Amino acid sequence: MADTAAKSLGRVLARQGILIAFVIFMLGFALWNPRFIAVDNVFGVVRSSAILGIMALGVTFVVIGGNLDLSVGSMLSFSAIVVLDLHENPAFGPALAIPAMFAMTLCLGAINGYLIGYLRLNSLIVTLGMLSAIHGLTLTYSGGQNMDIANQGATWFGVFGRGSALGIPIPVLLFAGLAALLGILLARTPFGRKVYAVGGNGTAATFSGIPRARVVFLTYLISAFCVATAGLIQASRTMGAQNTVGQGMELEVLAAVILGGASLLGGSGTVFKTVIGVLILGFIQNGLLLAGLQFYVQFVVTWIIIILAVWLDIATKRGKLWSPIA
Amino acid sequence: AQSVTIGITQNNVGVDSYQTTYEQAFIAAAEQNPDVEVVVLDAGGDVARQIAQIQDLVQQQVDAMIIWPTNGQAVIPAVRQAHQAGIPVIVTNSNIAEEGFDFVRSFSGPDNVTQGARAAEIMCDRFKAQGIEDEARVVQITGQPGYTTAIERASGFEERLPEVCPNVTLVESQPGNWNREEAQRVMEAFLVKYDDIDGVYSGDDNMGVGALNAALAAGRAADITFVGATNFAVGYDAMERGEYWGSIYQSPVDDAEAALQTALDVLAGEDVPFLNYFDTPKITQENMTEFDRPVF
Amino acid sequence: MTDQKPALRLEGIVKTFPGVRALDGVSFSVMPGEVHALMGENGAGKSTLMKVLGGIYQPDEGRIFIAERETVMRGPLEAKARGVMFIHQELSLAEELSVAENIYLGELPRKSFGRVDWATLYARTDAILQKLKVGFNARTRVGELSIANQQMVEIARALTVDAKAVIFDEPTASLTDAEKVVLFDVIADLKAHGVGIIYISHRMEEIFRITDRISVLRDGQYRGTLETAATNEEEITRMMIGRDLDLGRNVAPTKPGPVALRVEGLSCGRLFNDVTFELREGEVLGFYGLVGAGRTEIAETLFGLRTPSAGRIFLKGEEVTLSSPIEAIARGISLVPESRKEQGLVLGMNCKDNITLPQVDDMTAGPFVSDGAEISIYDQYRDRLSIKSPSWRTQVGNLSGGNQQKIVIGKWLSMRPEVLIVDEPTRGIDVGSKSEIHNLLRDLAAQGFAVIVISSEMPEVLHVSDRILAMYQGRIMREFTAAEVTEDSLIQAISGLTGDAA
Amino acid sequence: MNNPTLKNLARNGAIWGFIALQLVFFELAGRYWSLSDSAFMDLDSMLLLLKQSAPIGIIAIGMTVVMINGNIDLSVGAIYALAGIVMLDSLGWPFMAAMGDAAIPLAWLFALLTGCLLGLINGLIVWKTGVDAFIVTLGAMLGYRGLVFVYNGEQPTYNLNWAMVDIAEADILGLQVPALVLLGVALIVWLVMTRTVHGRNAYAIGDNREAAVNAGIRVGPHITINFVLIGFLAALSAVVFYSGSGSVNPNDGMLFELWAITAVVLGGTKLAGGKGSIIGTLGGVIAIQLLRRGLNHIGADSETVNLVIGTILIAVLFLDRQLNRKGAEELRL
Ligand SMILES: Nc1ncnc2c1ncn2[C@@H]1O[C@H](COP(=O)(O)OP(=O)(O)OP(=O)(O)O)[C@@H](O)[C@H]1O
Ligand SMILES: Nc1ncnc2c1ncn2[C@@H]1O[C@H](COP(=O)(O)OP(=O)(O)OP(=O)(O)O)[C@@H](O)[C@H]1O
Ligand SMILES: [Mg+2]
Ligand SMILES: [Mg+2]
Repeated sequence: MADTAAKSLGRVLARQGILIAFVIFMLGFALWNPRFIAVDNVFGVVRSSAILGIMALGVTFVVIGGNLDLSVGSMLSFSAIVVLDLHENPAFGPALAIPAMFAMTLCLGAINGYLIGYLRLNSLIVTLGMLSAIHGLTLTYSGGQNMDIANQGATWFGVFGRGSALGIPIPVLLFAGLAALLGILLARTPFGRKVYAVGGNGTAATFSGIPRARVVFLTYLISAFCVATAGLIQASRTMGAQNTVGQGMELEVLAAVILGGASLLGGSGTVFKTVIGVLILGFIQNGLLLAGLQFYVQFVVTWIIIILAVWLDIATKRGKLWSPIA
Repeated sequence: AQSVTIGITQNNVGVDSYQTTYEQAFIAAAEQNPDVEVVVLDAGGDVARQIAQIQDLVQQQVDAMIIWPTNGQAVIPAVRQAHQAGIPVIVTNSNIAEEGFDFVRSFSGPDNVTQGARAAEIMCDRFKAQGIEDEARVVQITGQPGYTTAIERASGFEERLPEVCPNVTLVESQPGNWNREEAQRVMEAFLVKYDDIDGVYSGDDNMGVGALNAALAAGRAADITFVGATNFAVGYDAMERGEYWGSIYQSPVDDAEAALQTALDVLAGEDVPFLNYFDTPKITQENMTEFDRPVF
Repeated sequence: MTDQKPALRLEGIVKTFPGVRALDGVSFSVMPGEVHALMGENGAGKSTLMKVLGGIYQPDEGRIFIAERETVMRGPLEAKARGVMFIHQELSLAEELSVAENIYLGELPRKSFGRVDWATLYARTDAILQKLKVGFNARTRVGELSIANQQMVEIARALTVDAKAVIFDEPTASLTDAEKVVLFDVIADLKAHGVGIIYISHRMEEIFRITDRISVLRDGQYRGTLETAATNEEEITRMMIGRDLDLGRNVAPTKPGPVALRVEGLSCGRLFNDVTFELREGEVLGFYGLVGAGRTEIAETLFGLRTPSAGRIFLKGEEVTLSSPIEAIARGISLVPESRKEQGLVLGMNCKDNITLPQVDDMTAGPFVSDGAEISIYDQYRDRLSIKSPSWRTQVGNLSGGNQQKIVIGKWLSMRPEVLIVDEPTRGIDVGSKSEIHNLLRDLAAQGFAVIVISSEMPEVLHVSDRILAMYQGRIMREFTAAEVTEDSLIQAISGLTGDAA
Repeated sequence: MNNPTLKNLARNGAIWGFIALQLVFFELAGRYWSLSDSAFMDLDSMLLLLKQSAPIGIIAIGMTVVMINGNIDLSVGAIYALAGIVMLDSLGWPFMAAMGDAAIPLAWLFALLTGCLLGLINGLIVWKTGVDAFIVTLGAMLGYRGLVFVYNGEQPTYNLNWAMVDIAEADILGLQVPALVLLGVALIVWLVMTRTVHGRNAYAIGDNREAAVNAGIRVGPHITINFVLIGFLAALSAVVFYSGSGSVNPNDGMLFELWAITAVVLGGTKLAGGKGSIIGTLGGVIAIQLLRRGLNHIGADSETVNLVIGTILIAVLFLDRQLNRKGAEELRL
């Protein structure tokens, strides 16, 4: 009896390997520097992870649906620049700038979704192309200039990035809220089930009467929506943006999603695990910074952690540490 | 005069407003002069692409070439090729390494080492005014690792600070990659880590404002002296609000016009000084009214 | 024969996978010049045993002897070097490479600097292909071949080395009769040269036609060996599934109701042409033909997966256009597809989620999926189809083939379709499960479903159908009723030999 | 019968058709819009183009092999930078400095060994742990880049050796050394992929890994060798480039992986593996370089360049898909 209980505990632990790694990691850093788990710092990390995290939520849908989205970084730059520009435009102002920016970003997501979902083009290449094209679009839009809010005192726009409610920073609330919402969408609704089915076996999904193209299309819209939200926070937090704010984030986002245990082949992963993946990356960055290590040590550590985490994950699944490839 | 063609290969247009404004100013200045045609290229921050562009310009046999190096050393052999092809080369904004000086007619741009030094002086003067010059603790947020401008500004600052304020400690440096968001994140960590920060030096105002934002959010901005470089409009505005202390005034328009003029002077056979710095004065809350708000 | 040394002998082989003891102390041997059948239910461990023999898996315990010399085979290449050739159950080919490269995969003849010796390669390959009397040559790209011809390429591998033993794991699953004859000739030839042959198949008529002895596995355990000549289907079946099987002939014909589906002059490019038929409620309509006759394509067209180039479809008298499975499903059509792994199942999802996939939109309480509703559907079809699965949580990929197939069938039955199309419903399925599925199809018709059964196995079509349509090269050659059909006339019809079809 | 052959030709020739189209377009457009009056298509500028294609081109050839294998390598940019650093830094080691110019080949060797070693690490991880190559090399992209910085902080690594520069700038029949290396590598790898057992096995593994395992091909070592190969080629690319430039910035080579992959895909290699050609990749590399150059030639600004390159990438993919369609009879999935 005790034996089976221990076994099933073991199985649960094995499945939550990433969570355990996270806890151990936090404990280690906390022992090293108690400031690490000070409430301020934890909030600080979660807040600064919020942008990456919200993007990762959207990309989780895309990846579970069996595709990639490398365009989120340039899309973030785009949405931040656009919302700031419209904010400064007297015809818009903050109240109109935000919905207009969301609409424009969703259009970009729709292009991704159309090309990949309906035309069935390869997602890696399409989103790579979009990465470049959206960057060009952003530069054209901004004329290469930074966008800044001139009169920061006179706008309520800062609330998304700087405000807080009940003592919790708004970006953290948005991250948590979106994570909960999207988590439920993915885990509990028919749409979520369809995303798993399409990513797990697109052909079988089609044979089961699931509108594969539409599902893929929607995952890209969700991704774009998340990017727009992240862009809003980004713009609001810094009250200004460069054309390159999001550059390189696509791979960080992907790393977080993978670290959370989503398979690049599609069909597996959860929102909760992605959140853990995001937090691990955020706390590594913060912990190493607090430890006074150079930023590049963080690169090396991230490398090792990603590979170990994914390795352990698949090793528990196949029941063997070493791969059976001859 | 006979019409001349001048080629320029820039570092990375669009990465920030400075470089974009530079490009616009350069093209505008060239259009003013009916005898000048320009070929404007952008290396996108990639050395390999810049070297290719230099080679292309050599092949097109432009009359003179202006280079904004992505890497002050790697372009030297390509510059030599231009030199050997008889094309005068002018380096702009950030200089190439000394080995290349033989192949270059002139450098036109700001003196980044001096800028770093001046920033140290601004900071020190402020501490003295506050009477904390013997205990102040400073953190530094540097530009993109590996870029000449970032390196020179940091070294200028780090060398000059102990000379003027020997008892001020520079506790830590981290790069902010010319990126406001990253600078903000770095500053947040600094604020958690150090209870006592009296000054922040940032490699440019863009990052400086990121650091300021972090301090404002933590409610500690009033205790900190923020000094930056390359006064951006955001920095200027923050100074006006009294949140940001000082910076170095550097105009991309001056930068671009100086480069073009230097090239024209060289082509006209004039005697041009090798180091052709344009002035980049200190700007602080105290003297800011003497300067126009930057356009970028 | 008994005084000879066995070509191959296995002793006490044990192999476990996480949670499964796939082989539990299996011992068995094959004599030179013997065709030895290996039989057992789906998941009994046949393929696993053969993979151990072929060096693909390492046994946890047990010993392997080749010509009575103990051998350890660390990899497939080593097995090949010791004279054990393995023809796999699943097609195992690289489509972009040529036939020759595929046949000699892993041991391309070399010249200096690791260069491929093309001349030798093509010469050897052509020699083998000649023996197999196939219509393609060594340089053909494998991707261009039909499934049956690809299977022949797989079989050609058996002839590349001087084998002591050759393993055929369900080689006939997608062969036409003509190719089967060639295969059996090849086997006879190998046998004459003293090669020991292990032959795995679920098809009794083949077993009785070519094998000398039969060994049976059940739940990973060795159950014994029978002389083919001295046994019968019942005995083998009893050994395999541990009980008697009721293999009764077609249940009494049901009373057909009104026309559920009518197809008029349906064509789709070169795939099929001018197909016209009627399907009534309470009727099972069989489609019989050779592989490539176009039956699957008709089913796919009726399911909205292909655009017909001509023709009309009527459901309950109303003309419909079906441009996607969504529409087909909405109109009460269900398709149990040909390939359960590719088309039928999301292997990484659990049993319950797979079964309810087409109707997940209806499985809701408020906006959320209701586990309760789903589990009750799962439970219902688990009982009805006697699906053997530890729980609804089990990933479908971990079930045995037969149970996977039942999940697919359950998935479409739970849609309560008006027209149910099943394509090769029992491919690779053991006798026990097969008869369960046949009974089920008959039951469905009795309940008033209209059922189309597509199959390449004659006994199956004969067993379940009320009427049979014989297809040849995309055309319906002839229609038979259950009463009039004979094996001979059916074979003639699907071979295009019917003088009286027109 | 005629139709498929024609399509096949169109498919394999697509990239070259695209190149021809670009040449004509830029030549004509250049006449009317360009400020420079130099021709776009003359021999010298084409030779230069080949030289300029070398850094990405050499890497893309390695990437083709890895992608035919069904893998991918995202760490090539970092390997490139690290190999460059080792090469330049080693020239300054006391015993090397003492050797004078004789140290140059040794420095090259060190760089190439570095590339092989880093490739080997990737390969062994992929082989032994079974983690997907995309993830392994995504991690390595970060990790190796970290090592680049560890080596010399944020400073560029610098060693301008004029003898080395002269070798890099030497030319034979107008072809400069980088171009020769690119062509040589392309030729050798092409021969390997089409003529040797290793090459044919590479296709088999990418096409159907399980079949390859079952046929007794030692897939793990094979994959590892190809990772070593791409590591070697990334380092070779660094040797060629940094010999002629003498300074490595720690950010160098970023995004190289994406450009290399782009070139490979443009050249017709399937992302899923099993299909692809070295010649096609060479075409892809040239097409991209030509596009950049052409856009500069007609005076397009940097925003347009980004926009156009992105759009063209998607357009080529779309075209390729149209050409590969099976027609109306296809199953709608
Ligand atoms: N790689 C594997 N991992 C886990 N379990 C496996 C694996 N391969 C086989 N099994 C399990 O081992 C058992 C034996 O499978 P095997 O494939 O040998 O059956 P089989 O007799 O060949 O069946 P079939 O008639 O369907 O081909 C099954 O329960 C199967 O689920
Ligand atoms: N002439 C042909 N050339 C190449 N491939 C073919 C040809 N005819 C059929 N095939 C392939 O053979 C396979 C089986 O063919 P198809 O599905 O048309 O036959 P079917 O009548 O449904 O028989 P089954 O259900 O037994 O497969 C398909 O994958 C099809 O693409
Ligand atoms: Mg089997
Ligand atoms: Mg079929």
